Amino acid sequence: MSQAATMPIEERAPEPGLGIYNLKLGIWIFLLSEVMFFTALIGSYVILRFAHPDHFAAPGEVLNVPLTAVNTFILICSSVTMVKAYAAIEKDDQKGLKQWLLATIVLGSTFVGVQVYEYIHLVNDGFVPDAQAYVESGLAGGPLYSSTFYLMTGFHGVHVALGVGALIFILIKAMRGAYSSQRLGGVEGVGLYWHFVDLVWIVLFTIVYLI
Amino acid sequence: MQHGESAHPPYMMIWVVLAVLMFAKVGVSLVDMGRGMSIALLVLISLVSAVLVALYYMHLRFEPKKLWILAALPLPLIAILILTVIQEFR
Amino acid sequence: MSATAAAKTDWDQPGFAGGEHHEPSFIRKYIFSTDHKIIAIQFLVTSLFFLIVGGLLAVMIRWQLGFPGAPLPGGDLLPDTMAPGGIILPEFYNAMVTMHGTFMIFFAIMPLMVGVFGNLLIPLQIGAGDMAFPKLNMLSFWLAVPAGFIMLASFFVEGGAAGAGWTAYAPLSADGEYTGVYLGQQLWLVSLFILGFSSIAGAVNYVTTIINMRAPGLTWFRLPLTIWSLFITSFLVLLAIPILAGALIMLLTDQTLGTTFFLPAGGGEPLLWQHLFWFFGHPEVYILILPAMGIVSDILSNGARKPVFGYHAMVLAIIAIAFLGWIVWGHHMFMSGMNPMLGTTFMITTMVIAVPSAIKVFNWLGTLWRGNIEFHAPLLYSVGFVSLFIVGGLSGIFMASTPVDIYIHDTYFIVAHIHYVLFGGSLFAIFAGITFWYPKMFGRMMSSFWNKIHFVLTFIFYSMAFFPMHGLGLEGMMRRLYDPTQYAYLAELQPWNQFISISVFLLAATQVIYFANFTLSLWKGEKATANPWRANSLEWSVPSPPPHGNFERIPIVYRGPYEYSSPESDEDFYPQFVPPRQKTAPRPEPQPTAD
Amino acid sequence: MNWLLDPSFSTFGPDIDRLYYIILVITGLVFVLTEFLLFYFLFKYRKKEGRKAEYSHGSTKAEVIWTLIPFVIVVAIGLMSVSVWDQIKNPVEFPNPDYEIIVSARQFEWDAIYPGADGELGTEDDFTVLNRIHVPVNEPILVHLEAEDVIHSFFVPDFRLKQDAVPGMTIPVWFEVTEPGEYILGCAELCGIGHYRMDGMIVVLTAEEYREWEAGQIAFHSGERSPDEGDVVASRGDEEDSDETQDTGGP
Ligand code: HEA
Ligand code: HEA
Ligand code: CUA
Ligand SMILES: [Cu+2]
Repeated sequence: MSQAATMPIEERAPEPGLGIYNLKLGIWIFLLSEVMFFTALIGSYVILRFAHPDHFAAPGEVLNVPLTAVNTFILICSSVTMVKAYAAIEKDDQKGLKQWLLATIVLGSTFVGVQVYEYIHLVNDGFVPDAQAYVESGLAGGPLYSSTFYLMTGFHGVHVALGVGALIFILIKAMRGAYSSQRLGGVEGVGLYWHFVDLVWIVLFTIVYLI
Repeated sequence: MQHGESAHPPYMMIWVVLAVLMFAKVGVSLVDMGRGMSIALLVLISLVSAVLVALYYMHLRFEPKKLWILAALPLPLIAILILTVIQEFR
Repeated sequence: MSATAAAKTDWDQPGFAGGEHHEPSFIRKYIFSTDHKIIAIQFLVTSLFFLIVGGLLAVMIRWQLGFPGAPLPGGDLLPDTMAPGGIILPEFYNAMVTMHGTFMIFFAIMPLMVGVFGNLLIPLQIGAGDMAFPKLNMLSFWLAVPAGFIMLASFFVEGGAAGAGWTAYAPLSADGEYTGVYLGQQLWLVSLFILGFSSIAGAVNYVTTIINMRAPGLTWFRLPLTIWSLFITSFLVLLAIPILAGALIMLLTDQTLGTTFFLPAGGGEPLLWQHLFWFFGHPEVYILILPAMGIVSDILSNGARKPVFGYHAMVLAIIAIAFLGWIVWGHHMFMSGMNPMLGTTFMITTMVIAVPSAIKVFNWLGTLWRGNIEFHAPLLYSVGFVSLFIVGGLSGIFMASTPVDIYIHDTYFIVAHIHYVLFGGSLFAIFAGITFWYPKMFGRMMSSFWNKIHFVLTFIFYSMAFFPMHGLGLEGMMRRLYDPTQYAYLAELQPWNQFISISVFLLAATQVIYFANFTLSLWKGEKATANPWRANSLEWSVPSPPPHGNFERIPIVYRGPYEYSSPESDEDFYPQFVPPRQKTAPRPEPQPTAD
Repeated sequence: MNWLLDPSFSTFGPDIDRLYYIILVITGLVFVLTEFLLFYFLFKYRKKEGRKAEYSHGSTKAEVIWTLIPFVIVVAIGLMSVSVWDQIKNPVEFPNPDYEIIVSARQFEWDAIYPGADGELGTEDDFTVLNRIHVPVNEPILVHLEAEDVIHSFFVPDFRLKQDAVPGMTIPVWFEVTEPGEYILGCAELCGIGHYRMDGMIVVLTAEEYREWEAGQIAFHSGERSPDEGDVVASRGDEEDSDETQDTGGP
């Protein structure tokens, strides 16, 4: 292989693909499958809600809209801090990268924390996934309400939590100086994922809490 | 808004827009304007926000058009799945 | 923009063609290997194992159907919860049918297609040193293994394995109360969920690799059809599997958390499961057939020593099948209580999907036409594929016609269709592919003589076993029947069931030939040269088996993969990597290509 | 192995059979043509020393031909199917039935629920018969198909009739039988361990016999008459019936 490694770059240039380096392209492709995953969950919700409007309560009747609005704002902020981290490393600003990453991690964790807090309250109110228990709780709507709610927000929450984990990993690498304006695949990749999760939440917040 | 960002999309600006849109949605859900109208508005605002995130934060605007095609692949499938299955319950 | 971005970033990430290569330890080399060729072999071994498991289950199914109530030979080895005294219990029969379908589809054919051929051929045929993400590739394999063993383990948990069919229709699958199977069904769901991750990881890799890592000169329309079909298949995997994953989760929470997505008692919709399952399920069956079609196209062209007829039409047909595959899922639900107007729509789309398949079939015929056909074993298997796929495809037309499907839905006519497209189709192509690329994998040839014997016997016994199933279906024999003699009008057909069962036993025995040939050739097989089939694509430019990193130097591609019998070449083949004669420079610049 | 169908005994049965035969002929021809060409080419163009295969990359004309012809054929099959399908499955096109019953499936039994004396379903005096569905001949029958637990499938091979029974749904099904007799009813959707023995019987009577039977049942269910051997009463979990419906084949 040594021979290949010393070959002039022109000779090794592959057939032009999309003009996007592997990692970034891979993340995009992975995100396509994520879109379909959320399609299954959100699509089922839309369909079930359409079929059984009586199972769902008016906005604010059961769910805490103001709290979640704040939480949504937090997630939107985390998107901007993420993109700032990327902008920083593009300019080789190591310190900026670390600071913005840290900010993103803090915001992301806060989001998850608030969601856990919300869950605890909801469960205490009797808003539980178990159909039998839901009916007994006497809350508005029907069991499809709670089950679709936990399904969608739960899997979104898991995605945020995984994203926080990935960000921590990137931050550790960043502290070791792994990134530069020439090597920023990791930062960009996590960023894409993070913004995607944010994007999903924008949709979820609307259809779960506001409609 | 920020200096030294001339080469970049206006990240902070988008952030402000997203936040405003979000609070607008909460507002819409509070105002009584008929269910159909309110749903239409809410969906529209969310779509605008989502597209903004994709275009600027995910840099889709600055990517080759082929990536746009790739990224759009699931969209018809989403429409097909939901619009078809909903026919069951009309 | 794109050009500079490529120049700036292509090399800033690991995993670009070649990557770093040092001599790895045994464990890194053979167990936690990131080499795509090793991973392909790992997939091959595991999925052949699951093929045998699925096959054994099929044999037991056939025993029960041919000789209902008779003790299974050796059946007393099974625990009393399955077959007391060797007599198969109805609940165990249901579990066997479910697990047979599941193992065959998810753990045998699918990994054989995308796991084995995808991994082996994509880097080799596009001239790359490895996959774009070798570690992800390793992860993909090591997720499939636990998934398989969880599935296998479910046989031995309390209540036994899942028994709701491979389609797991809710509510039967949604509440253990209906089947007595709780944990088994949950393990089924968990296992498939994990397998989904594995498949998606693989697909991300394949798509990225094919888009970004093609050798210079290898433009889109110089790709072998195998690569095209794997490329399109990867998109199907990418977009279909997540739908299944979502549905599996909902079913799992119905089972465990008391939700009621699919349970009408709590407002759920049983038909929603079917829609989600088949929205995944129909693309899934094309995941199982498209790579087969690609492989067969390559091998037919090689055997006929003639370019593939209508290459562009073949590519378009693959894309058309993949696209149409998304709008036909309702043809599995004609009798489900689905809105009858939807039924009509789905019938028309299903009919239309026969058209791209027709294009494929006629182009295969066109490829053979005026060829100079060399009957090597892979060609025979491929011809077997074509002839049996036609039968399976044509039976699809009966079922696609909604009124006819009223009668034959959920009968053995469907079972016949399944096996014509999946065994006659996919599995024959797999036999062809394994035989064809065996030298590239292991550096030795399989015995051609025994391959031919195996082909002939398999073809005969296969037809004896599965062709009569059409007739059983037309007599009204339902699927998933533990004991058909319960119905008087089916009891009369018992001789046919016995005939089928005996044919199946012969068919299964025949597979031992292949198994033995496969195993013995590892040591005894004739040493393979770099290009034993005198073929054109890039994998034949490197030694068999190729070294770690595949290519000494990244090859340059000068022409399409099917230049057999080209007037420009003295021989009857003209490999993609051989520079044109008229040029004098030993390594000319790659032709600039508009992409 | 027989590609011909057994005779059918419902009004729409012959329509399905006709479609089946049309498709059989078309696919049969395609089958013979393609398989013949395949084996002919294999034979004709088998390897001969010194001969080179023709160097041809295809022909656009041929592609167009073999895209268009199958397209026309399959769409034609599709269009022919539509009217038959609508006639059988589209509630808008159902004939006006004089007889309505509910058939409710549950794990491994069929309950046939009759309107009773008042002729109205869903009232107090409805009576239920287990696993035997009695209907008059030459009359459109409307069945409201229901399921209590899991999905079953109402399958009468001799009528060419099949419809899944889905819990939570009531699916309208109609049929009209052309000859009196006893016809096997099967369950065609995997529904648990007893799926294989979830059989029943459609008993088709002449108009007169049917009236008699109905009157007898009404009398019996209102307690005016004691049971005789012809009565099969639905009692949940009842399983002794399976032998009874066995020995009676088709008509
Ligand atoms: C590899 C797998 C594979 C493939 C390729 C196909 C291909 C097709 N399938 Fe199949 N199918 C399955 C696997 C597959 N299927 C499985 C596993 C099931 C059962 C699932 C279950 O319930 O468990 C199933 C079930 C199934 C059903 C549901 C039946 C039922 O449950 O009632 C239907 C109904 O329309 C159907 C139709 C078709 C059609 C129209 C095609 C077409 O794509 C076929 C097209 C090909 C041809 C038509 C032949 C070649 C063409 C010519 C020679 C040209 C000339 C032809 C004409 C002019 C007609 N399939
Ligand atoms: C790819 C898919 C596949 C394959 C290959 C097979 C293969 C076989 N199938 Fe299966 N089958 C399905 C997919 C498949 N099946 C599906 C999806 C269903 C529906 C399930 C459901 O209803 O839920 C089904 C259902 C099904 C039924 C209906 C059961 C019922 O409804 O009650 C029957 C009955 O006869 C049957 C029989 C067989 C037989 C006899 C084989 C034989 O061909 C098996 C012979 C094969 C072997 C014995 C394998 C051994 C192989 C080797 C030894 C080779 C080893 C080589 C090396 C190691 C190099 N199958
Ligand atoms: Cu009821 Cu099968
Ligand atoms: Cu299908």
